[in-house]
Amino acid sequence: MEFEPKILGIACNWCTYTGADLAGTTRLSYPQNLRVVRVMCSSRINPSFIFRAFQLGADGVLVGGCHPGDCHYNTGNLYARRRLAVTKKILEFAGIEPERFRVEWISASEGNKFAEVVREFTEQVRNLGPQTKFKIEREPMPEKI
Amino acid sequence: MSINFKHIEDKLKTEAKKLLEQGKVSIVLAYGKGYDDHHPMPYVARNAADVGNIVFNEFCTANLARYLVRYPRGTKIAIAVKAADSRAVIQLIQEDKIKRENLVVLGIPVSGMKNSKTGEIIDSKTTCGLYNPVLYDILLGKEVHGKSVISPYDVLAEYEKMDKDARWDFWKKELDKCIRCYACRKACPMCYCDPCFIDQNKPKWGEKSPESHGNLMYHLTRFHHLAGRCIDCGECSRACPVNIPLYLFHKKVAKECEEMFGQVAGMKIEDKPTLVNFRVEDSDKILE
Amino acid sequence: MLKKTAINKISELAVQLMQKGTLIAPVQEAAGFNFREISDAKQVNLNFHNTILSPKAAFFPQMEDFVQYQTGQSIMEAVPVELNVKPTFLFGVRPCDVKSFEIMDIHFSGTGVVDPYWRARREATTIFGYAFDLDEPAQAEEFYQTLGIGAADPDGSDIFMIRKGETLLLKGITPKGEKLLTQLSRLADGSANEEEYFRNYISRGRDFKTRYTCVDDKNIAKKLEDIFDNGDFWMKVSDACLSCGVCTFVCPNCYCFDICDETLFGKGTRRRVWDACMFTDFTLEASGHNPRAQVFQRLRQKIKHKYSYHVRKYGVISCVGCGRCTRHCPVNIDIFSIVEEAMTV
Amino acid sequence: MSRIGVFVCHCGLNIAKTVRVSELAKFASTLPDVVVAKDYKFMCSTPGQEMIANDIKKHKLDRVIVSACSPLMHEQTFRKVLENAGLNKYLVTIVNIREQVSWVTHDIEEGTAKAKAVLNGAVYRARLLGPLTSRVIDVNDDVMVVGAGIAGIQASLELANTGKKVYLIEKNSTIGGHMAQFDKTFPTLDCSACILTPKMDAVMQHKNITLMTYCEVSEVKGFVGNFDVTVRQKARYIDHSKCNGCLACTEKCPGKGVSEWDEGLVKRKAIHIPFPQAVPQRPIIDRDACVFFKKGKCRLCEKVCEHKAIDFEQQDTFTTVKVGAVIVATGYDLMDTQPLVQYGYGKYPGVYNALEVERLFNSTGPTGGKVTLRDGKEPQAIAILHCIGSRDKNNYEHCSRVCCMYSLKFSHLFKEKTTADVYQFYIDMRAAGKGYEEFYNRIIEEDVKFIRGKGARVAESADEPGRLVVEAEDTITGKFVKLPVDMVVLSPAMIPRSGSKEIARLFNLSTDKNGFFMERHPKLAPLSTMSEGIFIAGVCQSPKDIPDTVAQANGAAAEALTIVEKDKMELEATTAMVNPSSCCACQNCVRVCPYGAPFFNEQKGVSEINEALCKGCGLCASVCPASAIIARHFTNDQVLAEIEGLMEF
Repeated sequence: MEFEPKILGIACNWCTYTGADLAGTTRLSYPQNLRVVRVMCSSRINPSFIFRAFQLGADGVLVGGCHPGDCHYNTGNLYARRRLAVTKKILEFAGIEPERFRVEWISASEGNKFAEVVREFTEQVRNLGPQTKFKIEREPMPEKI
Repeated sequence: MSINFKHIEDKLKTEAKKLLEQGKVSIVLAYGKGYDDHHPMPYVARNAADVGNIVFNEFCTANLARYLVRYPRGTKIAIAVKAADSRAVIQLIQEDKIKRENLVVLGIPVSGMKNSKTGEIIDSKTTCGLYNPVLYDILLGKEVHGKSVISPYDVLAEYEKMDKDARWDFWKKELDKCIRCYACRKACPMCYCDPCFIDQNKPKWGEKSPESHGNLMYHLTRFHHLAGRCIDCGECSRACPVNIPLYLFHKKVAKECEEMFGQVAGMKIEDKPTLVNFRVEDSDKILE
Repeated sequence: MLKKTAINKISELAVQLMQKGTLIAPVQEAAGFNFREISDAKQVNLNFHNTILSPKAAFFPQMEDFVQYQTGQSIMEAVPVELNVKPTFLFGVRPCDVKSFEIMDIHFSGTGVVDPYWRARREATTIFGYAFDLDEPAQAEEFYQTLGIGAADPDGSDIFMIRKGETLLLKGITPKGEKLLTQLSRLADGSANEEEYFRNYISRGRDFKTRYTCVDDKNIAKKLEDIFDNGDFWMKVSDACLSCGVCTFVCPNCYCFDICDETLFGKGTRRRVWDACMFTDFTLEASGHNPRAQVFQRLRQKIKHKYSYHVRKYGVISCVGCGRCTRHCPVNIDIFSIVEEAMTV
Repeated sequence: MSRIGVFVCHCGLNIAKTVRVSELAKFASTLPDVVVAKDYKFMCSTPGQEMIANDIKKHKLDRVIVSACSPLMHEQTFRKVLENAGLNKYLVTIVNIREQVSWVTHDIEEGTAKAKAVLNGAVYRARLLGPLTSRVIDVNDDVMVVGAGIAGIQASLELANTGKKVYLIEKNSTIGGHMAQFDKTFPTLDCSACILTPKMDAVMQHKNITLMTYCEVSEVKGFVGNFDVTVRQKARYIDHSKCNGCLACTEKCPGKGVSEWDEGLVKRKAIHIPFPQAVPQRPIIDRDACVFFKKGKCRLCEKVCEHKAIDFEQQDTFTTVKVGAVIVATGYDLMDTQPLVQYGYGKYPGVYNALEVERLFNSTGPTGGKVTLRDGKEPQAIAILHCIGSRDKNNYEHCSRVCCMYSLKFSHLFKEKTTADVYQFYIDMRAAGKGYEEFYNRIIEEDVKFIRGKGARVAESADEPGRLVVEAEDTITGKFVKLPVDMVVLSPAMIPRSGSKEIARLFNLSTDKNGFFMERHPKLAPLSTMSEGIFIAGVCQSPKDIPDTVAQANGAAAEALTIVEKDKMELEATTAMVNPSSCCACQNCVRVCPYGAPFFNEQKGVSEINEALCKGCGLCASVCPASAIIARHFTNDQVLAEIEGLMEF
């Protein structure tokens, strides 16, 4: 069976999440590997969410926010950009393929872009294969449970 | 380039005495005698009589900036700083943990310090490699001329060119050694959170037991928290009882921050810490 | 009965022990020596002064899983983690560390409450004590002699080992040790000369000087109690303390632990992990109150626990003078210097 | 241990077509803490809502998960259901299995699997949710209007007439704005001054309006219902409490400044009122033009002023005004066309911009209403160039909307006042407004020549020195046109008023790429902004004509009224708070918050958050190294749990 990556999406409420809804409303199909967490702003994303997501078995993490300058909270995504850039460098130096982590600015009207990004990113992560470095291997539980 | 440690010690004593006698400061953070000459300790002089206990030699490596946040806000403090230590002071001022006007900074230009545990010379391999303090009110001794031959980031080349799988193997092996004694964060002048995020139960950011994944979570997040703030004094690595080369990761993050944001931690009082700052013209390229 | 082997043949002895059970012995690592479970006999290395971490982990590992459970169901189900202890050989333990096991026994099985994990491991383990090299001066951090422990004390070991040049002499001290020695075919018999050397070595060890002269431990306990409220003193001695956990984690006698639940996807493990009284949250109460919020309170607690409360309660100092805490303290705090200073207050 | 009810919606076939809904409900019932799981055709229908309400009671549910369409669609609906059933409304979790699952796949296997994964995430998160309480605050019932052009005037009057107290802030020394500069207004050609000045006067007279001219907003604190706005009164060097407006001073003044009012076409006195009908009728001294300020002596005005109103020592003063809502109506500027060197503005005296031409037509203008060139001659041929800098990807992409119509108005007025030939160079003629197409048709009849083609260049005529040549491609004939004229009128792009960036910063408004203020929603909330309690009206939002501006002003007034009409108001509960025992006093939160909600309490040595200011973005929580900040409803443990749930299957 072909490897089906698990991809975590973290999307801001006002742009990317709405854009993802638009992709649905316009019936654009894209791979079902993405599971989205909705946060109010991309700046809400704590870098540790991303480290943790990889530990919990994510093969890729996609963060979506408003375009710089269009943030619902004015400047949130400008902070996010810096913080997530550092997160990416840390992942890379720790030995995680940087291609597994992606930040995209997708506005509420860019349903098309959302679908396109998900397709492309899913393919990219699929080609990288399973992410095993950070992943916590679940210990087998005793029979009784 | 020889440093006259005795001379520095004498000047340190003289200045400390003056400051305490004139009531300009209530404490002087300096170094004192340890259980032998090779193991001096951080020392707090509270009155002129204490000053006699101050020592300074090549083993006085501890970054005293770590202690600044221990005293109530507004305490007048004199602190002896070497190059990297002064950057920590600047960074703490930037972060408003201490106020410039409450400090008398006694700068010590120095090179060739030695690790009291191993006797190894400390250079830009494990620290920022500066000789002269960036910030001081009184300079004890003469500025050291010249520059370290190697840049503080040279040591990274070997790891940067490693294959990513090899790099992961390297870090996994290193971080697996961690026993979670938290000496790194306690020795770090910039790690002043108490409780630290990893001590939190709600949320629980990572496993508390010293296993690979909890260790990874603790260290990676700590690297992120110190991004743009680490002043490369190397204290975390020297404090580590199991020799994890934490300085490598910190240097790497510092290097990337410098390249992306054009700002070096702890160099200018008026800077804003890079990760709680932004420029509209930051490029999206940094995310690639 | 004295046995012997060449130092360079230790791996052969190791192989034999590994066939009988688990071997824990010093191995050289980047940071220095540590006791590790041996997977490759060649790792065993006796060219060490002492290890970074104490050998207490052999009986009291940093992590000990108790139960596994699943959350979220109407009844939380849990099953205990079975303790699977094989015969274990703890090889190359310095006399002061051997002594520490005895002190730790008080807590884990001597007070009426028995810790089954500690006891099971303790009973399954044969201890190979290993005398310090008397020709090499004691390190500045060490003060075991101060606490009445000789550099070549065989007490508490099942088998005691002394190095004579390139030869390792082994002697059974307990019946368990004696019996084991007879089963180790790789060992040669020691000569009468060597028997003599062995006996002399032990008595020489009693006079082997560490940094401090002997003190009266009863007085320490009393004195420390008297100066509990001397804030200036405790503040001063803790000025340098970073409040990290290095000293307690390397200490052979620190036994404090925390209980952690590590849950993932609803399935979890309840485990015991080492804790340190130097951590801020060690005494943090659920209400938010922390009776030892300040560094000096925690350092005072640590010192008084070892040298005062423990003496009052169990009649023995909870310290064997191995010097690890001093050696590994990031800021060179020396615990016994503080005790000495306290005596002059 | 919580008791969760899971309700899976079919949404007809919208969901059920690509997600096996009953299987999903069955799967849900196996998840931790789930005590009931059901599927139903339309969960948002009345029976669907009743089913949830009944199950809340029957199964003593304390969490509800609705697996249906996007939360942006029906979250509020289901929050109501919970509220009516006696549960805190924040205990509902919506799982988006329509927009983000069923509608984006054709494969029922894939759809069902993903729906399970996301539902599991919701269960993990729901278990950690807690009830939240909305906060109720007192509301100040005054309103501030910033900018006293026609939008600001209209909004102020409407509000004042309802009995609300209004503070009207104007940067210039008179109110009226650009509209006061116009001579006629399209398409009715009624006199601008005739319709505006009565309103300006009404503002002056209104007992509920506090007019603050020559003032700028310097600081905004507070939040909806309770703004503290600090206003800087710029020094006028005249004590208006003493001045009776006799204007004797202006007669004697030797200082000469450039008349902003007349778009720099003429000079005016240093001590001046901008134009005869200015409101208030009180002069100010232009410091840069005043002989005394420049040379240290003169003080002629002081000598003639019988009321001793001149005060050369006057300083800027600051007052803080408390209001419940703010309307921003800061208007526009014309783009500076000088950098567009191809049009020769500023180089050739015959090139004018639209506002200059407005003044030429006006009887109070520099020429007394006569259309003459700078050298006093009457033009024989006039070209009006549309879309200068606007509809232009190299400058401003937007259409300035009013230029077509005012250009037609200009044509008419040129025809009325001169004998010149009038040419219109246009890209498209946009006449979408009441009576606009009719106006266009009327102008066509008036012998105005229309050339469809954007003016490409204005150059000096080689044949007739002193005349200009307009070059363009006539896109109808496809021919290149070179037209000799005497006067060129540029219709430059309308851009936000200078200083709007600062206004955006002060009031926390977002701006679009051209700097116009962003509305909360382009269609459904065109007058509100992302900053609660701040409304926008007029051209500061985007170019528009007077009728639209007035309509917006009325709308904004009504919006502001909905806030200040109430004594109390409810604030969103999803704000952030600081757990003081974890706060490490790094003050990162204080540094990053776009709204200034966190502040540092020196006494306690910890940060605190003014929740009334908090918008709930969560930025502070993510920059808090000690995890001391709790972003309610998006707490670290809730998000982490959701991630864990999403990654399990």
